[in-house]
This record gives sequence, C-alpha cells and structure tokens, in this order.
Amino acid sequence: MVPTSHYLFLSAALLTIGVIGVLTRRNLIVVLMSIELILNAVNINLIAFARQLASVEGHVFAIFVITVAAAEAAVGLGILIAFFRNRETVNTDEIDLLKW
Amino acid sequence: MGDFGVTQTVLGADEIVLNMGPQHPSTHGVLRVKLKLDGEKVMGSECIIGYLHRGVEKIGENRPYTQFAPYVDRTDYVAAVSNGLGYCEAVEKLLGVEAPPRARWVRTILTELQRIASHLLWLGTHALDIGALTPVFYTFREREEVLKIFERYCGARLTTHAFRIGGLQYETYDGFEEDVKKFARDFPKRIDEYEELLTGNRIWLQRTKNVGILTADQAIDLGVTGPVLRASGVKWDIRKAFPYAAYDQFQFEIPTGANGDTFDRYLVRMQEMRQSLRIIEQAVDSIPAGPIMARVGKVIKPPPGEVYHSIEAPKGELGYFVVSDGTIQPSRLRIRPPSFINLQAFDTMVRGHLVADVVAIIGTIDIVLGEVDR
Amino acid sequence: MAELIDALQPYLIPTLRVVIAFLVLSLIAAAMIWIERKVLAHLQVRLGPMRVGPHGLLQPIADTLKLLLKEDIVPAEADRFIFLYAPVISVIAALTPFAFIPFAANDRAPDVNVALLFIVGVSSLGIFGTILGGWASNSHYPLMGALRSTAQLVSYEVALGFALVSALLLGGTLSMRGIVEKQAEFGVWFVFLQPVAFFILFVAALAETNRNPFDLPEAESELVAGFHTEYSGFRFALFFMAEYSAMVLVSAIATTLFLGGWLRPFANTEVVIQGFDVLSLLDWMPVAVFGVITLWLLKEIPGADSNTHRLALLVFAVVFGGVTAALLLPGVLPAVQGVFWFLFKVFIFLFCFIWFRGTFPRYRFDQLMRLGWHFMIPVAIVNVIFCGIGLLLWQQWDWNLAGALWVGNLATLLVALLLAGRTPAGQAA
Amino acid sequence: MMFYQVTFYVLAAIAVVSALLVITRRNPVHSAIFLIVTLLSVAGLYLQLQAEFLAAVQIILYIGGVMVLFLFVILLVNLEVTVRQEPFNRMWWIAGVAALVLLAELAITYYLGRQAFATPVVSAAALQPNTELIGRTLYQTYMLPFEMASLLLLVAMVGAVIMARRR
Repeated sequence: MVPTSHYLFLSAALLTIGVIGVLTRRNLIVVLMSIELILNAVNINLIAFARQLASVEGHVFAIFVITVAAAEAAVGLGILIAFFRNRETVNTDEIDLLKW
Repeated sequence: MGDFGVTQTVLGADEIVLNMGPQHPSTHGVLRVKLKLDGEKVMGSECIIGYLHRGVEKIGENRPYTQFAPYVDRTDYVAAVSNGLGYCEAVEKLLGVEAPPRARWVRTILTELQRIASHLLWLGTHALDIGALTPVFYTFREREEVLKIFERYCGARLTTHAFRIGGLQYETYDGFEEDVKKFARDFPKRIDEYEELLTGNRIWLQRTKNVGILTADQAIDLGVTGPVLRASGVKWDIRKAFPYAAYDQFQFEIPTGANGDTFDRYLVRMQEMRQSLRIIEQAVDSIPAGPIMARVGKVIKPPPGEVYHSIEAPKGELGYFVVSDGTIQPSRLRIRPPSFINLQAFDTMVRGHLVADVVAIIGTIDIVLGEVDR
Repeated sequence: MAELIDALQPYLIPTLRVVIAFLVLSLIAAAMIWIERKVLAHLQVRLGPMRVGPHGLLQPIADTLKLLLKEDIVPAEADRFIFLYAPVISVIAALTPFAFIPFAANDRAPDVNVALLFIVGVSSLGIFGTILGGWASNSHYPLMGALRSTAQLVSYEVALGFALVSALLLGGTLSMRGIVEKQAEFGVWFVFLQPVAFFILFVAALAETNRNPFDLPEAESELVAGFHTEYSGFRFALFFMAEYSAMVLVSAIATTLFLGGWLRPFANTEVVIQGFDVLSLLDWMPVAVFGVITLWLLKEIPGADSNTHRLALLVFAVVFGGVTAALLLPGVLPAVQGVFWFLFKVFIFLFCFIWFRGTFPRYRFDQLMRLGWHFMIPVAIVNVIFCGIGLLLWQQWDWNLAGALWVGNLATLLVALLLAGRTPAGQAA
Repeated sequence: MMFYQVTFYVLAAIAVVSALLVITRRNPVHSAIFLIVTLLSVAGLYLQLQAEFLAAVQIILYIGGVMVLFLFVILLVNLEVTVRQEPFNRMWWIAGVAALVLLAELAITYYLGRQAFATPVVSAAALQPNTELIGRTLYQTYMLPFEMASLLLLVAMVGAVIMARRR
C-alpha cells in the first residue's frame, strides 16, 4: 500500500508544475494545457482521499472536475480560435486590448 | 492567369494553396491544378497545362497530309477513331471529294463504337475518383470488346489509324457485322448494370447532384461543347446540326440534362451510349456494298484554300482547321480540341465546392491531357 | 525474489494470453490482406493475386517482406521523433483492447468490470497515431487527411458509444464476458432485440476504421493516401496493420455485444427428430470448414501452375488437414467451439467490410459530417431512450421484453425516417 | 506488495517528468504529447486506487476527447511563428518563485499532517463494484449537481460554437 501522503505529494508536484506553466508560458495553448495539469492534480487528491475514507464521493467529484475541465477546454479553445482569427497570434502577452 | 494571387505570400489565417498534380492520382494524366483553399473550400483555381505538349499542330505543318493522320490519333488517345474521322473528313472537304457510302457507314459504326469506349473509360475513372472502386473493372470489360473489334479491323487497339483520306484502307473483316451486332445486343444489359450500381445510389447522388453546376448561358459563354454542354440543357450536337459521315441516315436523339450538374453530365453520357447503340444497330443493318475508297491521288495535293471541319467527338466539338497552299503539306493546321475548351469551365464549376468535388469535377469534364496539351 | 514472483503471479496468465492474442491477430491481419484482395478482385471480375504461391496464398508474406525491406524515408522537414513513433501509437491502440475481449467461454481474458469502457477508450487513442503522423509529415495532404480523420473519428465515436450503450443496458454490465453470458441467458442475441443499434454500430464502425464509404482520410483520389502519404516501408506497414487490427477489433466488439460472442447459433434451441437434436450438428461446423478447405486445396493440386505451387498447396493441405484431424481428437472440438464461432462471426463482419468497399462510392467530407451529426447521433440517442423505456416496461410492468424493445425499435425507425426526409440526397454544401 | 509500490513510483515519476516537459517544450504539439503521457500515467494511478471507472473516463474523455480537441486546434492555428519565439514571458522568475513557495507550503502541510494521511483505515474493497457505486451516488445523492454539470456542458458547447464560428 502506498500511503495517501505520497499521492498528495505527487498531486502537489503536478499542481506546482501546472501553476508555473500558467504563470510563465506565453503560448495560450500551453497555458490551457497547464490548467488541465492543475485539474488533474486535484483529481488525484480526490481519488486518494476516496480510497482513504472508502467513500465513492471522491470519484463523483472527480467526474465533476473532468466535466468542468472539458467545458473549460472547449470554451478556452473557442476563444483561442476567435482570437487567432483576429490577431494572428496566440501569445498571452499580446492579448492586451479589451476590444478590437 | 494567377488571378487569385497564388504568388501572394501572406494568405489569410485559414487559407492555403494546395497544389494538385501533375503527379496526382485524380488529375487524369499530367494536369496540374493550383487550388486556393479556405479550409477545404475552394476559393479559386488555376489549371496549369502543357506538361504533355508535343507540338502536334506544328508537326502537321511539316508532314504530308497522309503521314500526319497517325499523329491525330495521339491527341485524344482514348478516342483515336474519332480523331481520325475528323482529320480525314477535313482533308476530304479540302480536296472536294466524298468518301463512298460503304466507307461512310463503316466510319459511322467505328466512330460510335469509339464513343462508347471513350465514355466507358470516362465512367470507370469518374466513378473511381468518387470512390466507387468496382465500376472501372466492369467498364473495362466492355471496352475490351470494342477494342477487340478495332483490333480485328485494323490491327491496332488504341491508336488505330483506322481511316484514310478518301475512305478506308481495309475492307471489313469477315464477321464484322456479327461482332458489332453481338456487342450491340449484349451491351444494353451492361449499361443497366452500371446504372444499377450508380444511378440510384444515395451516395453517388449526394456526390454528383448540384456539384459543379454550369448553366446554359455560362456553358455557351465558355465555348463548352459535347456532353458537358448538353447536360446544361442546350440541345446541340454536330451530328444533327451539320451531319457528316452517314449520320443523316439514322434515327437518334440528343439527350440533354436540366441542371448542368455532375449528375446530369453522368446521365447524358449514359444516354449517349444507348443512342450510339441505336445508331450502330441501324448502320450495321444497312451497310451498302460498293467501293471503300474515293478517287484520290497517291499524293494528296489539295488546291489552295482553307477549311474548318468539326465533328462531334465523344468529348465535344473536335474541329480541324486546315490551310492548304497547294503543296503536299498543310501550310497551317490547327486542332480545336474539346477537352481544352471544356477545361476552361473548370474554375467556374469548382468555386465554392470542396476538395473532394474538385476531383469529381475534373472527372466530369472528361479531359484527356494528350488533347489539352497536344 | 519469491515475493516478486508471488506478486506477479496474477499477471502472468493474462500477459501470456495477451501475447498469444497479439500473435494470432498479426496472422489474421496478414490473412486479411489476402482475403481482401481476393474478395475484392472477384467482386470486380478479376482474379487478384495469382502469382505468389497458388492463388496468391503467399502474397501476404511477399507483401510484408517487401514493406520490411523498403527504405524507411523520413521527410526532410518532418518532426522526426513524432514521425517515427506515430505508427507505433496506432498499432498499440489497435492491439491493446484485444486483451479484454473474451474469444471463448474458456478464454482467460481478464474479466474487468469496465472492460467495454477501456476497449472504447484505448481504441480511440489510435486517433493520435493518425493525427500526429499527419502533422509530423509536414505536408499538405497528410495534414488534411489527419484533420479529416480526427473530425470523423470524434464525430462517429459518439454514435458508436450510443450504439454500445443499448447493448450494455440490455446486458446490465460493462464486462464483455457478462454481456455474452446475458445473451446466453436470454437465449437471443442482442442484434435481434436492438437491430437499429446494431446497424448504427456497423455504420459507425465503418467510419471509425476509415473504410469505404467513409474512407475520406485516405481517399486516394483526393488526398493521395491521406495521413500516411509520406510513410514508407516498415512504418507504413505498421499503419497498415493498425488499420486491419482496428477492423478486427470493431468486428470483435460488435460480435461480442450483438452477435452473442462465442455462442453457437441456436445454442438454446433444440430441434429433435427421432430423438436426435439436429441443431447439435452445428457443433461439427469447425470440422466441416477445415475439412472443406483441405479438400479444396487437394483438388487444386493437379491443376497447379508449377511444382513449387503444388508443393505449397500440399503444405497448406497438410496444415489444414492436420487441423481437421486435431479437431477430431477427443475433447478438442468442445474446447475450440467458442473460438471458432467467434472468429466465424468476425470474418462475416470483415467480409461485409470488403463487400461495401467494392460497392459504394465515397462520401464527401461535409456529407459525412452531416450524416454523423444530423442522422446517426440523433437516431442513436432516440434508440437508447426507447431501449431504456422498453427495459423499464419489462422490469416494472412485466411487459414482454422483445415486444417492448421492438416497439421502441419501430419508433426509432420512424424518427430515422423523419430525419432522413429532412436531409434530401444531393444537398450541396 | 512491492510490485504495487514500484508501479506507483514509476507512474508518479513519469507523470512528473512529462508534466515538466509539458511546460518547457517550445512546440505545443510536443507539449500536448507529454500531457497525454501525464494523463495516461495518472489514469494508471487511478487504477491503483480502485477507481477503474474513473481511469476509463480519464482515457475516453480526457485523452480521447479533450486532448484530441487540443491537437486539432493546434493543427488548425498555424504556429510556425510561435515555435520560434521565446516560450516564457518576462516575469517568469517571479512566477517561478511564487509557485515554489506554494509547493513548499503544501509540502510542509503534508509533512506535518503525515500521520492523518497514512495508509487507509478502511479496506479498499468498499469501493467495489465501482461503476454501480458511482452510478448510484451520482444519480441519487448528487442528482442536482449532475444536472447542473450537464447544463454547464451545454452552455460551454454553445459558447464554444458561437466563439469559434467565423463571422
């Protein structure tokens, strides 16, 4: 048996990597992917605790998280395509106008 | 050319220029098409031709009349007999002679057989382009029968050089009538077979209906002829309008379409094959006896003058413009190839359609690059 | 060390079984090349391969050797790493799901209770091989092929999923074994209870495996060869094998879910004539099939082209005759019943794939998408709803199961007709 | 159960390393591939945690759905220019420091509470049969959140379509 704390450390590592990705990368697509990393870190936590508490509710919430992740990816990529059509770039630091 | 700016380096976000050919499985030889695509939608096109240019017309100006005849077989090389007929009749017109009736009857039969062979080749490859793998093998089976008749008649299958200026070189072989009659008897069932595979097929209908529409006005403006023109609803067939060979002797109809789309062109060609059979059946029953060669000299030396003679080749109006200066060679020779002129309609037909339709439309025009490039 | 072996113990037999399944599959894929070429040829009034071995029987070996010996070309501007490994993804994704498919009642396939989900999930990973291979080639045609196939696979996966749902509603489990056992319990294959779902599954399977009339990603007349235009040699062979394995996979899924898996036809029925169950003669079908093949091979020997061909025919005849003889050994026939019927059904499926390829033209991309989203998916959803209602009526109000489901099927067909009427054939984009 | 632990550490290492590669690769296609690897190894971890339904969902939805969408978009928007540009923004070091602080914070918390997060108290077989349990919980206890999630998906779908449609 691997203790739950090991899963938590793994999840913390993935979360940090995701946060670094979101904060530092210029490419919007990679930023979105980093968000997926963060959400996965959350899921690992939920499922590790579900095992510890022998409760299936952690799984249910992980499913909700995956739902949200799917929705987020769809909307995020939709915005990205709309943005790319207008500006020909996907760099976050060039997204500096409130309208065009 | 280049009217949509292929050379422009910066295109819109979704626009790419796709080069189709000259080595592409569906460009029927060495046609090269540059397509400006928005996603998969065609915004413009440019046909780049000339990869098969051999200077046939110029060769014609440097050969005696008789020696040039084999060359015309090699323009539209899937309808060699029709080419030969057009050239021979053009020179005959220049000479002021007419082939004897028997020759004209045999010419009509062979030309109509050639039309069927050409349409069969078109049908098979067109269906193959649209993704139906099987019809091409069926059509080649029947085309083989036609080619066998050619082979027995003149020894060649593809580039036949079947006719001579003034008539025919060879008398028909024993059993020619029976062979032709047998073909005419068997073939309608085969056409039914093709139609069973394709005409009612939902996918075939979806792929061909409303694809590559060419209205009658557009078709006339672009100088399009042949089945492509008739599918647009214009009842124009040189066999009826300016009868040549023995066509004025036979009953047949000119099938026309209504919408001018790919499906109509398909139907028109299928109907034409049936009409060709009608002509063949009538002709073979009434071949007159008599000589097969008119009185032309050994050396053909037409009087100075010029003549334009056109026939209804399988692909459209095939015209020969021959200028004689009284020597044994034409001083100017020009071929009006139907494929070349019909290819002009490609851009009109293809705009707004998808890449898959490009293939269907190239197929439906029925081009032969040997004729386009000459 | 002993601890390690103990720990690995439960994994050994499944692993072994998976390896065997992979080997058998490679053989089937190779045989499929020959079968496809032959069947297609005979549909098209020609003979097909005839030169390599008698009736081209050794053609698959020749093809494989040729592909293995060809130069492995990587385009100059390609993304080398991805280009090299994309075919591997395809093959893995196509082969791994077989680990979960029980070929027979006595097959030791791991009985996972989410097997169906895993099969669908892992096989859908094959898409990455296509999309990455197309992208890494750095060329227009493969890229367009990749984009097309991505859109196509994603769209038809939805319809496929819904078609599977009705089978697992009836089966009440996600375990492949459980679904087959349920069919044995009902005494009727699910195809007779859910024909619409089976039809949707079949069409979606054609689309998923890029087969005619949905072979747009590799439409040779349009995109040269689609996503694998730039591939040659061994890597092309891998894509090829992935494609055929995927075909076998969807056939195997359909067989398990709708055609009763390893069950013999009429397994629960008896037609007794003079105290003898006539239908039990079907148990002898494997012997009959292999025996007939042996006899045919023997019959061909005198008329073969050369002594080499005669020898090859003889070898094949001995192999098949040996199999026939082995089947007659006591205990063998019952043991292979399941596998035989499973593969028999799979091959019927595969034959239909080839048959369709010889018959239909190709859809256009927008038509394909419209068919998927405007017809297949709505019909599949409606079908699942009616299937659920039928099951409810059966469980709560004691309706006749088949009756309730058939009412649902007819209602679905009605909806399908309405939908089909709304999208007339030949509508341009 | 050494095998169990080895599997865990191998999968965890793969997940972390490829996650690092996700955020450091210049080419978004490579990032996406490594993200897929991370997601696959996380799915493997789910299997270890008796969450086989979620592992399947992870593969079907996340990898087979969301990641395909990502790759599709990457192929659609031509990124040749981006690949040649600087991948990180100017303030990367501030972000890095902040994130490391976050990591340290989490690590300290976990370290202090390691007793509470020890091996599970209850037998893990309580999570079986997984699919049925999840189904019952989802459709009975969490019916309302479930419906809201479906509404969310609908809204996201409509939103994505409207935004991505060309004008």
